[in-house]
Amino acid sequence: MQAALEALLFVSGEPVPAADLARALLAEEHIVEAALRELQERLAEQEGGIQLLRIANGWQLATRPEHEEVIARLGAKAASRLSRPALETLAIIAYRQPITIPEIDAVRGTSASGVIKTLLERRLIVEAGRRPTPGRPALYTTTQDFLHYFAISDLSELPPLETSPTPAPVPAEAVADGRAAVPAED
Amino acid sequence: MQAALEALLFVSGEPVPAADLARALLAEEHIVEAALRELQERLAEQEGGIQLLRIANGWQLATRPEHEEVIARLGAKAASRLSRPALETLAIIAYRQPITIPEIDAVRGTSASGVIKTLLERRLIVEAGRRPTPGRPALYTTTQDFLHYFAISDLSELPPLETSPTPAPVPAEAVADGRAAVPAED
Amino acid sequence: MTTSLKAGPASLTSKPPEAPGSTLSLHRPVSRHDGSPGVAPHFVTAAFEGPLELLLQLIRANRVEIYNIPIAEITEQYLAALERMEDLDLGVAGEYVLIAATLIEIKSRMLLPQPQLDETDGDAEDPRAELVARLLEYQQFQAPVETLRTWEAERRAIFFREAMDVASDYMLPLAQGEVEVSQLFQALHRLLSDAGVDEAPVTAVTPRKRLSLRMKMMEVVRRLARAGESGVPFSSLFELPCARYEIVLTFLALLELLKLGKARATQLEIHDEILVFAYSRDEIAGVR
Repeated sequence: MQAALEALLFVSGEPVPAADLARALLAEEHIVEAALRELQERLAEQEGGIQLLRIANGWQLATRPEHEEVIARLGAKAASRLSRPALETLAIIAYRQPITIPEIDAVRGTSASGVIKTLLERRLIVEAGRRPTPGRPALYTTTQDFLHYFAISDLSELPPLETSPTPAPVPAEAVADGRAAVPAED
Repeated sequence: MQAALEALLFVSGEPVPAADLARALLAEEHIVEAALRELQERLAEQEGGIQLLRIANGWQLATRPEHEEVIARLGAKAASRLSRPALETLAIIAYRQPITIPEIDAVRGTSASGVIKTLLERRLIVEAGRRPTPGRPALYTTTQDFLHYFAISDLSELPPLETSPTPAPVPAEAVADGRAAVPAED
Repeated sequence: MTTSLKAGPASLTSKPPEAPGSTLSLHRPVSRHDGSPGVAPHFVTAAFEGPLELLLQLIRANRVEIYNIPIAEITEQYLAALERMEDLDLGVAGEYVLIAATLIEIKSRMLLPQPQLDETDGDAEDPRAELVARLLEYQQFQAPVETLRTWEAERRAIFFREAMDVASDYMLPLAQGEVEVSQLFQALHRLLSDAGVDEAPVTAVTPRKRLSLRMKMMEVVRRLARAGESGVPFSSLFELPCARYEIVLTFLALLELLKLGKARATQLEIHDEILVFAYSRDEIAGVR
């Protein structure tokens, strides 16, 4: 089964859900999952050219990172890195999706519309409906390509936000402290 | 060296001459050739999913023949999905029909002719007359199968385009014509 | 970016404040504290990422708590950074001026004598509270941004391969009307309505579908062969829920198999389940 899995993953140019692999192998999904994990281990131990990743809700073969340089010399092209504003906007969308541009702008204190265009072009986000409020602003969500771009399997891998997501009311003590500090200012 | 070779061959979809591999590895060609043969043996002994083939003056990784059937079963599913370029082209045709290939290319900034062939084969589009301009380029429209594929009952169910890019939006009559042209399918 | 700065005071008068509620003007001269650690040119770089980013960087550089911003100090440094942006001819966008106005307003409110504490009075709130809340909300995304950046870098070190073209060997047009299909049609109708699909397209979809039909046929033949004498109920050939396309494809595969004599279907009563059998195990190889 491992050999067949390797062959299947080799030919498919995108992450393959375990269910699809199971269907192709006429096997049960949990058996396929186990075989995938074994294959993943075997490839890791072997330290060959490739590894098996759990990515974007599926499984996909990829090269191991230590070969980056050699592959680059063969002429593999990589997309340009995302700018910090783009990453920031993406992070806000990832945690708050679905979200509108005005809502993103409110968090960032600056306009995200140019960045949104880039993210849409790179298919890291998509428009997913509209908010039923005046002006019916477009709602944005992250995509499968987003997961793939960061090589994660699903959104639950994102680190938890440290503070509460809604604009936290300033704790009473902090306000009190703040006022107490006032006389100290110029 | 074997691991790096495997990575290199993994990412390239076509046969790679040993000389190119040697250049990427900053190694001498005869050493690379020897390593290739070792990799070939290792993969053969391992009886995994892939093998290393020497074809057309180059080296290429391929699946081992015993997995053909399983791959075909996976392929059946993959084939039922449209590639991204195909979907893009289809979207352009759906919104701008009837449209010629040069016009599609102008919107996508890349040649659509290969994709057009696929879409024609899958009967998602048909040729519907020719534009009475020099060269008389063929005009394409979407078909009934297109509607079925996307589970919509007619073109008016397509989500409205947000902005109107350079080519003017298709007037209602043109869309109606496009639909009327569909029965021309054999 | 160049770090050479023009000397002499610049003013922000060219960009009037846009905050409608603010009664303060940016004409107010800003004292320059040259060499002040908070206004090093690198904050100008930070400023490109937005006014809140600039503020956060100033707060960090001053090693103060967000909850307890020394507003006068930070305001001064913030305005100085804006001036430098102007000096460098970078232009100062409205959103920066908006935050500047907010800062100045907070500063002035904090300088005013505190009104009598009155619990029914909204004035009891720290003038900085709203800004603090915004900064906190903004700040919580900074750690994830770093995570994403790390992931991006890691991901860029690995490469994937393009899909191989395995979809080339199936073109199996089905001639229409060569098979008696009325009973199977009814079954398909039932199936489609079970799958939550409208019934209209059934007739329209039947002519000439060919994608991966051969593979579907192989799959069906294999299932029939496994079932042997007992046969396979027609409806169980379909794994619901599935795409309409799957249903149609399976259906067409079955039709083709019936036509080729590689399968047979029986039905005792008109509304009974149709049972499908393989004609012979030996036929399996013949499909390809």
